[in-house]
Amino acid sequence: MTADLPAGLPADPSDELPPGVLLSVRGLGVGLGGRPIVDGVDLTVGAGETVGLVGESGSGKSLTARAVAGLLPPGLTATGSIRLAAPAGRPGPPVELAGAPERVLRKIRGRRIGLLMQDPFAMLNPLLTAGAHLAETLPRPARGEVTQRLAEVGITDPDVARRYPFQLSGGMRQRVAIAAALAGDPELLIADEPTTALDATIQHEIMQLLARIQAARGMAVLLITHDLRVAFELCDRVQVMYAGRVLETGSAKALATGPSHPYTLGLINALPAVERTAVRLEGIPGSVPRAADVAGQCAFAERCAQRRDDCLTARPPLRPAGAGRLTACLHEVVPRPVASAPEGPAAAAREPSAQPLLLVEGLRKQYGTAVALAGVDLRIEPGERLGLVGESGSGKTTLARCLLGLTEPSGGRITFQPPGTPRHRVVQCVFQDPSTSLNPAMPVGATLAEASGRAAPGERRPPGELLELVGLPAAYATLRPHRLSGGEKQRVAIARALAVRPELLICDEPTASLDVSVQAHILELLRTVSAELGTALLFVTHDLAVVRQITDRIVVLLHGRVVESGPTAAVLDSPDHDYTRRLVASVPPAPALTGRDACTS
Amino acid sequence: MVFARVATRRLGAVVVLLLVLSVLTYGLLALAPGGPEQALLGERASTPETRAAIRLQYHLDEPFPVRYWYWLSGALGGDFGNSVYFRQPVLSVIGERLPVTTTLAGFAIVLTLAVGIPAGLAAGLRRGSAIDRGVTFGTLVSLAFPPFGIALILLYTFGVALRWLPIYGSDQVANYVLPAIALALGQAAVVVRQTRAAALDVGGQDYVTFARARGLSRLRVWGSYSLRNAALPVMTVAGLLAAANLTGAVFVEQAFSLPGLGSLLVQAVNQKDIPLVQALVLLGGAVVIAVNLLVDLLYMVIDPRVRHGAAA
Amino acid sequence: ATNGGAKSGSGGSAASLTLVTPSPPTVLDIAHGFNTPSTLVQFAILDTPVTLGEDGSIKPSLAESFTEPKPGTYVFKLRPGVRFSDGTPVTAEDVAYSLERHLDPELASQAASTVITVKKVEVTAPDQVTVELKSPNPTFLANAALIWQIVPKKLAEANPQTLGTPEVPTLGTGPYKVTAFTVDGVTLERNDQYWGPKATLDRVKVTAIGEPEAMRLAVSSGSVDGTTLIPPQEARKWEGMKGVDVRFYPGNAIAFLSLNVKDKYLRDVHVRRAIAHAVNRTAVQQLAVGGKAAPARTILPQPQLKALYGEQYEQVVAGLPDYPYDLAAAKAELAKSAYPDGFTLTVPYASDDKRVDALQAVAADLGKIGIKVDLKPLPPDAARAQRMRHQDLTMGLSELSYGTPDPGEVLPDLLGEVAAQPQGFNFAQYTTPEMEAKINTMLGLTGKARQDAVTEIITLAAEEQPYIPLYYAQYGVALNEKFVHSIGPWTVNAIGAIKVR
Amino acid sequence: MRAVLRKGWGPSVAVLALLALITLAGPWLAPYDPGAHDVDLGAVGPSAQHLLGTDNLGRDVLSRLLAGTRTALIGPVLIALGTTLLGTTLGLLAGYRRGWLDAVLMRLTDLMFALPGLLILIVVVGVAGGSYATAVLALIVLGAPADIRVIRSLALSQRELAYVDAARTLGLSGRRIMFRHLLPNLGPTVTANLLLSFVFALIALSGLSFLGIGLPAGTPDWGLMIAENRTILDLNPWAAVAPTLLITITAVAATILGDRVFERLSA
Ligand SMILES: Nc1ncnc2c1ncn2[C@@H]1O[C@H](COP(=O)(O)OP(=O)(O)OP(=O)(O)O)[C@@H](O)[C@H]1O
Ligand SMILES: Nc1ncnc2c1ncn2[C@@H]1O[C@H](COP(=O)(O)OP(=O)(O)OP(=O)(O)O)[C@@H](O)[C@H]1O
Ligand SMILES: [Mg+2]
Ligand SMILES: [Mg+2]
Repeated sequence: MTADLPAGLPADPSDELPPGVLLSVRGLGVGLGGRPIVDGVDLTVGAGETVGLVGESGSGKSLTARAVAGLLPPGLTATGSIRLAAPAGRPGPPVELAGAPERVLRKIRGRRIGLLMQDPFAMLNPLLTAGAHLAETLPRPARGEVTQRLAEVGITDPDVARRYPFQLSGGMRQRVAIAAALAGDPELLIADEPTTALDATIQHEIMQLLARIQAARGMAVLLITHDLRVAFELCDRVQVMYAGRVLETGSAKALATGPSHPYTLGLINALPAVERTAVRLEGIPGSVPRAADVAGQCAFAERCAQRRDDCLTARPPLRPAGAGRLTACLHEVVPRPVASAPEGPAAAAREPSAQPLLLVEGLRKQYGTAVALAGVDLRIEPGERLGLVGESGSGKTTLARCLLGLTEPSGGRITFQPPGTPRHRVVQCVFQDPSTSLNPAMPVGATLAEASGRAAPGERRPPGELLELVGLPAAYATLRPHRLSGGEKQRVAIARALAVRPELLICDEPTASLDVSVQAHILELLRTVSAELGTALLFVTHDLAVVRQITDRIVVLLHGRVVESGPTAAVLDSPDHDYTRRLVASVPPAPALTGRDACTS
Repeated sequence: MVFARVATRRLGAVVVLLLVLSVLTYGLLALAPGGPEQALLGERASTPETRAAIRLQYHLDEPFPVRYWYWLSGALGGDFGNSVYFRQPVLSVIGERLPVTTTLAGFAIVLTLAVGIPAGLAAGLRRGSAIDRGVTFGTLVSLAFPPFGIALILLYTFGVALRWLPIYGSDQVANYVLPAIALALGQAAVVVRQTRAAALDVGGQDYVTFARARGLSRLRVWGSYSLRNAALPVMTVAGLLAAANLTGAVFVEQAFSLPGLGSLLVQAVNQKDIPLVQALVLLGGAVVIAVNLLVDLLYMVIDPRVRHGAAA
Repeated sequence: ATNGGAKSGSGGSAASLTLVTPSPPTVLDIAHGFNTPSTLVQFAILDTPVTLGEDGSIKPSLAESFTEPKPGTYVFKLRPGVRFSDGTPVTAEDVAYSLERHLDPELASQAASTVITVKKVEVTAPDQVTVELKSPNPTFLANAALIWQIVPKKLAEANPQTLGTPEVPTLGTGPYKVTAFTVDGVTLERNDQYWGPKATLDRVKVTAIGEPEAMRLAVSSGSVDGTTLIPPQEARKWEGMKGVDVRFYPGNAIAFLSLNVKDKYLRDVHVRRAIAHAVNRTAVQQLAVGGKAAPARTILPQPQLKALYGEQYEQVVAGLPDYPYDLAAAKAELAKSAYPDGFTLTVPYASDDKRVDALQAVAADLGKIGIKVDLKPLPPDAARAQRMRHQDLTMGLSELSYGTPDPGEVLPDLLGEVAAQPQGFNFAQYTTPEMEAKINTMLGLTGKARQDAVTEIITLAAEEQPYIPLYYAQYGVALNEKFVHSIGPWTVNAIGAIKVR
Repeated sequence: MRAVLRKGWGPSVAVLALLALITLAGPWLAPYDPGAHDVDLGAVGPSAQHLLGTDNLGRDVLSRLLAGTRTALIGPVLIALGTTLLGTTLGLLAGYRRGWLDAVLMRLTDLMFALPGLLILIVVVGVAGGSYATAVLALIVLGAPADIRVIRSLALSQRELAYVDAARTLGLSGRRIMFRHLLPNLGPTVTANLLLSFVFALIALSGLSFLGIGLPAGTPDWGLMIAENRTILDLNPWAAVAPTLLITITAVAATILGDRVFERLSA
């Protein structure tokens, strides 16, 4: 809609902002004691426009957003220019926010620029009711409007205003936070990953809510996300950040179909799609460098398949690449459309055999009066890859922990084949959070050696071999976990689980907190090792796109009960149960690259 | 009524605790060498008849459980016995000295909080600044300085050299200024450390950033966000300190010759004045419990999570 | 006086005095408050039938006169018209009961042992009380001057254990009466009912400051008017204070080292003599009482020596065997003993004993001649109880003070057979039939015969050295120059001896 | 001051190392026999012979300080070690194993927390013979509950982390998980506790000496020196001031070191 804005042009020396522009950031730098973290970011947001800011973890999205709101964490300093147009109806010169005194900023915050943060669990004051959060933010004359404001974010129960944050679900909290952020009727709402901590279906609802409010109020939104699919679905324009700088910007549609920077292309290629199963999931090799380390070159050069010599000699400027588009790549991008695997017999479900590897009958688990598992039946054949999906709290983790022997079930039966083998040689697990799944006090090698010591005597493998199995150099054995990236930690966790050569590997959302490109690597790794070693997989996730890539069969869990199960493709393409249908509908479509012609030269 | 329920639920535990405490103290005192005989006889020669009469009167020859039972049945009826040394009902001996201790404790805790909380907040909110470093160093030293040393220094400086304040007595407000300062100095350091940590913790919380992002006034962000949330851990510490003061600030009372419960205890222990020590220890236990209960109730007032957790 | 307000001086009326004591008065009845701060107050409010004159002689007081019709029987004629401070008249029953009560074991009077020889106390006429002793006792009258405090019979009978506490205020016939008794101290006011010359001070307050230094500062800054109980160890610091008159007078006391003659090592007289040679008395008295003392060579207090021998007492003392500080002589003595190479001695002491510095000096000197002394701290009550039970007695530093000028108390106390039993003061456990006989004979003698008997006893004691005499302590009084006093060794009522200048 | 706080590390380690050295070598460093007295000399201020003067008995203050380092530090070190050992072991067991042991320990610490600590200390040590060993034992018992609580709550939260689940999934024994997996991760807290207990004990013991409870008279010990020598502040203030300063400096150094170790290890 607003793609004709002069987005991202070199800094405008005049005081006036072009008409229609609400926020203009030029050459924004954020540094920590002289070391740049964000380096020369330009950003323009038009009135009523939705701009997406995407990029891998650590690329500087949040710091950019907080610099705009004047809320950088202590110790960090911002340079450059951040200008906000004069309030509508009162023409005048724009307000410079960079370096503005707290007094000025406080007037702007809430009333002209709202900020919504990632974690709804931490964003609200635990000691204040939902209503109090709203009331204290509402301008004086509107103090009584709490009920209306809550209704605007879809909370119709007036009782919610009297509840405390700990009495609300994550989705409710985020709604209250949105209402509070909007209480001052800001012209620009900065939403920093507002749904990352929420369930898939809730994520979808909140995003839809934001889109609705944005449309209704004609408010501008700066949406920060690492989920490209969300950005492409909801935003007018998308800006890709990497190592503290902007690599590409353009309309959402154009970027989705024809990226003009290899990094964007890489991200798109790494995205799993719920509609199809990729033959190979391709992540970008390597990891995001620190802004300071790549100051005089293309920040992406190290990881770029199309790198040429000139990429390393100077920092490529943002150059126009078609209508309203800019790219920081000196070269033309060669897209490689992703091949879809044929829905062939390879992925077809195995026939139920007489000797399943795992048989679960009527498994129940109660915590006090709360029922986590209400009688679950499950079977896994040797070498089978089973997906377990369901919303948060549906009992997925509880089931996994019962299988692992970490939780004592309240009832039901779990049988492994062959009987008599110690449980730890049959089943192992990769846990969700890579940051805690390795003992921080132990070198990686020691962790692996300890695990390998638990294998059957003939099958013990040295740490170096295990590391190579998961694609890490053997030299990593001497490192402590804090030196590894999230993806690397998760690889070590996989190596640890495989060290005892289990028959069944349980993966409890192993990629939920990883970037797409890292996720692609891990999923690919799991696919290969399970195929090579013949290990069965129980893959727990709430991400249907992921489950499509890696499993043969899925089981849908709701409130501790299996509500649907069947071959993955069949269930996802034509879900039976109402809940499964809602789940499928909440996944944004993956972008479909249109091929070479999408790339303008 | 949530409060009432919590309070009554505690009562049972309190009774058990005090009973255990009384058995332990009584046993310790009864089994230890020495005894009240010497205190009763003074440091003088005595006749065997007198000693026999005393042993009979104080049941000194009866087995420990019997003696304890005499004490307990008296105590349950509100009679904690007579102080051996003072020849008065224990309760009136304590009652006379209680105002001294409560005045000192009240004074000290007010000073402690009035100095400790602002200093801790100032340090915590400006981490690494000159103020922070100064305050942190100050707390280190005052924590490390032996408490009786502080008392003597204050006594010399303000009582003798400058003559600003009286150096003995217990019946004027001015008598409590120096002791309260001596007591508060070390305690304020504890509060500062706790407040600083709480302020650091709270300052980094998303909800404070979110509050600022909504353009809330500085006062509101400070008051209802930083201060209120930081208050919770600080309250616990303040409660512990208040309890310690109320059970007798031994060193300060000794140094300033204040006739409070702390110096009374030291004296009673030295005289092996069993009924008095017993009552003082139980009073101490009761005070600690009461203060803890008060802190918990305050927690419930301030923190809805605790309030509703308790109601569930 | 103000109670230590920042303003100095006792302000307002000059006829008001604030005295400070190192510990607070506890019970204003000698039966249960036989300790210095309490007796300080008791003597100001409670009268005795007889009292001590300035030279230590017995003088009538509440009794108009007294006679000793036969040895061991005393008849006291009471002064007519004496009233308690509440106006009730004093009866002979009150007077008799006031002595008799100390004989009752139920009362567990701390003064009981001083009246152990009393057989019966009778009212023999409306104004006459007769006391009959089991046997003649030259110290009876002097003790009566201290402990026979007249209290109302009815009150004392009803409250045997609590008389004189803040709960049950006592009533007396003395020059002052109590108007307040709280944790802050005792407040006295002039008793207008007093039969004798009216007290010159309107009000006296007695309050306690536990820290010796704080006590000194309070006196020197004028927050209080003075003390009659200068802590001996701090004596040095009290002199030279501006506006404060500090004086020391010889106490009727003796400090000594007791050596338990039943002890494995100390039973050897050469060991005891060696120790006597190794003790540096100057150092000990310096450390124990800040040098405010005279060196002692015998176990009798100086005022008693003076009372007994008159001015020639110094010659008597000079004639006693002496053990000057001389480590070589000490070593030589030890060489004669069964333990020429020395031994180890464990010496218990009360952890609050202020004389521990002196003990340390003794220990260090003994170390030099090969006697290793292990000082073992005990909780104060345990230490005292243990010592009175004569348990684990080895070597100990004691200071005994007496109220009477007659040696008839000290000698049986230290060398008598009865006192060698538990609860007696014979910490050396030194008792022989010979000594016992000498003491008993001496008690019945008078005049020159008595002098000679005493000389014999103290000579024997000096040869045997069960006790190593150390020093005669002097007691210090500090008073603001607004006041004058005449406190001396025989002063019973110290408060009464203080007047406005 | 700035340097002490920012770095803190260097000076603190230096101070403590020096003290440790003196503890070991004190008797050889002392210019005089710490017990040798000279009453005729008495208490005099600093001079060339006696750098910190002498006390009432004419003993050399410097020598007594040096010799006293051992007494002054060994008690607190023992208490710190004892408290930390007891607190860490029980805290780990309670936090990891839960169950009845946890329940019993928690009730017990509840009880201990409801005790007026200083009061109990005075009663126990004052009554039970007043020996130094009693004081050390009493302080260990009184100090342990706080450590138990801290370690238990940390163990509880560590126990929820995936690496512990992974270890359990590997079928490792509880003991191995507690001591090889949990304990190293509690390192910063355990070290900080150790130093904190040391400071607490240092000050508590000197307080007891001040009240005349604990060591026999004449033992060279900092706390006792303060108590004994406060009567000669007018003659030789250093006799009391120097040990006070030493206690303060030691406590400050240990506190700073504790803070720094915690920061560094937990970073
Ligand atoms: N307070 C801070 N002090 C120092 N460095 C910081 C601070 N906050 C963030 N950083 C660093 O700045 C870089 C960018 O952080 P930022 O939070 O902006 O990334 P992001 O793009 O929002 O990532 P994510 O998707 O993980 O939220 C990261 O490398 C981070 O380590
Ligand atoms: N230790 C526990 N104590 C009490 N309730 C628990 C416990 N663990 C899980 N529950 C409850 O059991 C239910 C199932 O939880 P579970 O963790 O298995 O869900 P999940 O499907 O893994 O959810 P998520 O997607 O959020 O990980 C939830 O309602 C949860 O609150
Ligand atoms: Mg972020
Ligand atoms: Mg889960």
